[in-house]
Amino acid sequence: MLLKVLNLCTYYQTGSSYVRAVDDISFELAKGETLGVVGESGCGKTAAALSLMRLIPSPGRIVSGKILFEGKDITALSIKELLSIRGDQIAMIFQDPMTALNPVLSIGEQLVEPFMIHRRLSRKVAIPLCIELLNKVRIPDAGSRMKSYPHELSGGMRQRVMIAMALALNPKIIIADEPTTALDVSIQAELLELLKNITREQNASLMLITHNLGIVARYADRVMIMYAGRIVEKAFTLNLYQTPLHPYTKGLLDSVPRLNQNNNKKLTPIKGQPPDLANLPQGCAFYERCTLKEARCKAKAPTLKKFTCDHEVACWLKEEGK
Amino acid sequence: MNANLMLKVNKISKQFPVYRRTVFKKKIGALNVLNSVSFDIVKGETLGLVGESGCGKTTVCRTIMQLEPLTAGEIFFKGERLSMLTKKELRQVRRHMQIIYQDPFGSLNPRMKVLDIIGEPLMIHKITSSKGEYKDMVADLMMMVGLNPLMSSRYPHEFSSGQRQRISIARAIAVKPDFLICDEPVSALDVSIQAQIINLLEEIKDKFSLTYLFVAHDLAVVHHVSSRIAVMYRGEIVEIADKDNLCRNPKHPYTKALLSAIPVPDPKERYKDEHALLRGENNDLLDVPSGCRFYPRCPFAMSLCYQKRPVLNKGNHHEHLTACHLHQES
Amino acid sequence: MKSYLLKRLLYSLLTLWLVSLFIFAIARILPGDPVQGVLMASHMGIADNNLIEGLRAKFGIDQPLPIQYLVWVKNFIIGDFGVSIASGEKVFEMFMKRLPVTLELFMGSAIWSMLIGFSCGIISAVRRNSFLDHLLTVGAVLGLSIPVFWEGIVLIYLLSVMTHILPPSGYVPFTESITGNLLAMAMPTFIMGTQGAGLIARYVRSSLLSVLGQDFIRTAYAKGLSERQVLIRHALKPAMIPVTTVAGLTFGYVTAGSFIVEYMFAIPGLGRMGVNAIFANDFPVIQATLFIVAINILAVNFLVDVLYGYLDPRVKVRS
Amino acid sequence: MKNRIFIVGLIIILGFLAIAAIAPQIVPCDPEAQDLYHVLEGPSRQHLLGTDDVGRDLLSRVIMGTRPTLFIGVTATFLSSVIGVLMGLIAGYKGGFIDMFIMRLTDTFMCMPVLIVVLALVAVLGPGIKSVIMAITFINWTSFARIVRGEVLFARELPYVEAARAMGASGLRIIFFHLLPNVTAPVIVTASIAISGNIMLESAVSFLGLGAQPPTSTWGNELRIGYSYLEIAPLFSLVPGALITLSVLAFNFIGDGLRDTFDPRLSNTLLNKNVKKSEVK
Repeated sequence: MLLKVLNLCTYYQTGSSYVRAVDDISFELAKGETLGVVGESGCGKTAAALSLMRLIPSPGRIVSGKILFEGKDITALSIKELLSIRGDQIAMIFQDPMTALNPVLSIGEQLVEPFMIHRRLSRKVAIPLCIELLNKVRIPDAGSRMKSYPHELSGGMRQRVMIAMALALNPKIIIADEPTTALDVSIQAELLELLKNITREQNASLMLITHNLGIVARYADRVMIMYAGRIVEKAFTLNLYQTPLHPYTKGLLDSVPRLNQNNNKKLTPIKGQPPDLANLPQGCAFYERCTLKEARCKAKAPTLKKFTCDHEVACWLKEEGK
Repeated sequence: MNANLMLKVNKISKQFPVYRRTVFKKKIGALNVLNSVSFDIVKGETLGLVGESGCGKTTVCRTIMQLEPLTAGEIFFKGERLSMLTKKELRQVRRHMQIIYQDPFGSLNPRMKVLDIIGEPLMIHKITSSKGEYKDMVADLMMMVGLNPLMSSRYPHEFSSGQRQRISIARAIAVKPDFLICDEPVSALDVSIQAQIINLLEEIKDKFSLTYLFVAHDLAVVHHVSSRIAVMYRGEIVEIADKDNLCRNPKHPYTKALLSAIPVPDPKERYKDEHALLRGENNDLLDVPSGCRFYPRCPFAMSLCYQKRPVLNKGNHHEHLTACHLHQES
Repeated sequence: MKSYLLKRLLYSLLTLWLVSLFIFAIARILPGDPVQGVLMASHMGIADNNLIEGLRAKFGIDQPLPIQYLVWVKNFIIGDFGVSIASGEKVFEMFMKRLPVTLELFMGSAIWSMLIGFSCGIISAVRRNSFLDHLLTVGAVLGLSIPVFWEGIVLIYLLSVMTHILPPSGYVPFTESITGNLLAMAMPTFIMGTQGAGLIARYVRSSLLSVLGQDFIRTAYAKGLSERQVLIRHALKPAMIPVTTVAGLTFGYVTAGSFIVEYMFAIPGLGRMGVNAIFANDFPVIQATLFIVAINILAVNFLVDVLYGYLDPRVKVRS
Repeated sequence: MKNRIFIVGLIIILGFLAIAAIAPQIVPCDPEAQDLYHVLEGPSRQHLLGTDDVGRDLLSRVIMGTRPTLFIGVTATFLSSVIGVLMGLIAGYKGGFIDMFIMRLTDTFMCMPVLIVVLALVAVLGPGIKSVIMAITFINWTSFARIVRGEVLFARELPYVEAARAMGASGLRIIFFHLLPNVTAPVIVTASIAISGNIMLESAVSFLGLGAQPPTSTWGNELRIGYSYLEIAPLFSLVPGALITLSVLAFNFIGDGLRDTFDPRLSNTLLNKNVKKSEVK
């Protein structure tokens, strides 16, 4: 297993209270697979991704748990070892290409950095490699684009640059945090296709974080659904969409309007609001919004358990064998 | 004029002049944000307007609301020509025409209580003068949109984004309008909340027999709420049709591309369609090619498309119209 | 970019014109007849009408006001700043004599301001919320709040009266003795630089902090850069760009400080000349001082604009 | 941290205000009583801070000096804020030629050496508290005008202001309900910082001998006289100077604290030229 996350907890401390952004999650990522992470805003999916590279901004902190990357625990690495993994072994693509690139450095200056830092190449040697990268992500006229500044490129182009930067050193894991949310649909499709093809080519693993159930359905091999800092369901993509087990997953799938849907059929939204992470109620975090809730759900929070051999769910109503 | 007609938008254009300033302003070009856009909305229907960022859909809303002057064209609301109205008449018209904005954070004054936000249109249009009645009316409105009236003394920042959008809706329906413009009302919301708001909008539409102009970039959402859909690309309507016609039988290559680009939340659909992916990007509006605006990205482009700009062919209200040379009857 | 600068230049010229009108007006309404002043000084107050008329003509104050204004502007442009009423010296020559002294003061205080300001600001931002940061932040506000004259008194008391490390006042020309000059200038330049240092420090801190909180810094960390590399390669440049705008403000503080500092330390510079001119109702000198300062502040602001456009690639598109 | 600073500043200012309010009641000696047999004395039981050059009790002088110093600082700031807010509102809301005119006027004032202009104006008007207040107001209103204009320009484009327009709200309603509340916070912050600047300015004018005239005691006056006797009676100048610094510092603390609580965005508008940058486009 390339990456194994065990009982990871990341909390933000505000005054005396904790915001449990990531609360006891465990998952694995195999070589070459694409794992989709789905959840609504504030469910902890970004915090989980940042934790993997120990990029959690203060006052956030990894409180407990292990992140085993090729057997090494990332949470226990020295700064020096950590730096040698970031950007080289594990790379990240961020949501908003408008702000994720340094506005006062040219594209070229930002692209050569991975080569200079991790491979100790000179700028001269690195530049042709960068142009090659830009060609790979289909940026026209790559040579002259190296001298451009981010604001001179469109949103889609900037995200291509981000992708090129992340792929520069053939990382083993690419974490893409809502890579296309800020972009138009027609550009989104092309970029995701590109990302998928290149990761496949490099045999890299992709962790695709998104709120869009459609994107995951199209690109992910496995999916995990997050709610209020926890994983509520984890399965192969096909299984998850065919037989969603957790009421939240079902609710999400019913909330999405579909083109091929029967006309005039009303959407069935999940009622209520997501809970406040700073003071989560006891028991299941989804309790208030759940249509199937029972007394035991309020008493104790369910943990993620196997339902079938590769379908896990955290719900009292879906204990194995039932 | 058809008495059933709520809104008639007739060939509206909007240009933003582009200046080069050295010492004096010198006009060097114009940004064609809208180019001869026409559509009708009849009473009781919902017209969906889809397009990507920068296609001009928000400008359409703003010009209808008279928040921005037009460069050319006319807008008729219930047969009245909006540009001819006096200030006083315009205020009367605004009672019947309201708008809901995309941004649930920016569109509510952070220093006003919910009571006063929802009640502001009541004050402006002097619907009631008694304090008690005013409070009752606001409480009714809050109930109608699914908010607890006890929360009326709170400030917007104490609400989640979904609840804020409910406040916006309550404010919009406070003066019992006939026509509601929804400018990306659910784009900033999470999926589960989005569905709540869509349902709420449909409920109040039935309750008040409203007419909607529903603007969004998400074709699936628009398809769900609308009866007819207009697709915009770079300031022009490229296709307009009944919603099922448009989605099952799209004619314009851009509509086709848009449809196939939408990721369907069903893994079985994954390999079904060869995605007709678009190349290139929505470039600067300034350098409009002389022919069809979609020409640079179109997979079916012909030499005619480069030379001549296609126009939306004429037809009556329910016809499937498109602005593409492939479908033009000569 | 070019058109933007041209526009700013035009605005500056317009402002300069308004400034000239204003200065002209101020000097004209100053109380006391300057001619009487001269007579008191040179003729013991005894004079006949001819002499008075002659003096009035000499200073050009027998003409109607608009003509006086035009003549004044014309003379100013050709470098004729008039004649000092108090001393009879040519104002232009008085200026040239005192300019090097004031320039040295300004440069010295700019060095102090930047040295202290930048280092404190950067340390504060990097070690934010540490004890050192709190200390430096309070120190910066103190630097901004401490009046020049009181700082002067305290330092003179500590360094000259009590310990005799530095001379309490006086000026030694650079050509006479280098060490003497540096010793004499150390205290005045430091005092003049204090407010600027406080201003720069807090500005650098807040600017750097806001840059460090931005997404592209996270991107840089994700690429595997160390904290030091992120600071140097990614954070400093975008943080320093807005700091250039403070230069104008700092210049204003330094100028204000120079009037008092030169007066306190008996340094024969432009500031002392200006203050003395006010006491003596010496309006040609007051006018010239005000005007020169205004031109300088405008020039500094204009240079800041140029620098800003040069440093920030985003400005080029905006124009 | 900022909160603590704010509270420290507030306590100091409240202390000064209290002292100013009851100054005549708490002075240990008559601040005007001269005693030529005991001049420039060091601290003693009778005169806790010693005596000045004509034998007056320094502590009493300094306590009485609280009044004019604070009065000038606060009054000048209040007057300039009223003028500035009005000008800024007009400039921001009306735009066009009026805006252009007011803005160029503020530009003009901003490139003048404040101290010299104030000195010159005081010389014109004749030394005294009233002239100092008028002179400071004359040069100080522009910073308020600039900030208010910037805020109005910013607020005018806010979605909720547009929403109010779409509802059919009148211009006056928009100004009073939607624009003005946006302006108050920055004006309060600017004012507290301006008070500190004005106290400093007043002291400088007094230090140069053009401020309030004797026998009125202001800290700047004490400082001026004391400066000549620095070697013999250091407290004579050090104490009033320390008080000036303390009050300036306290108002700056308050301003900083307010700025942080009201609006983090302000920390930019105040110092840099946010307004100007938006004009670049």
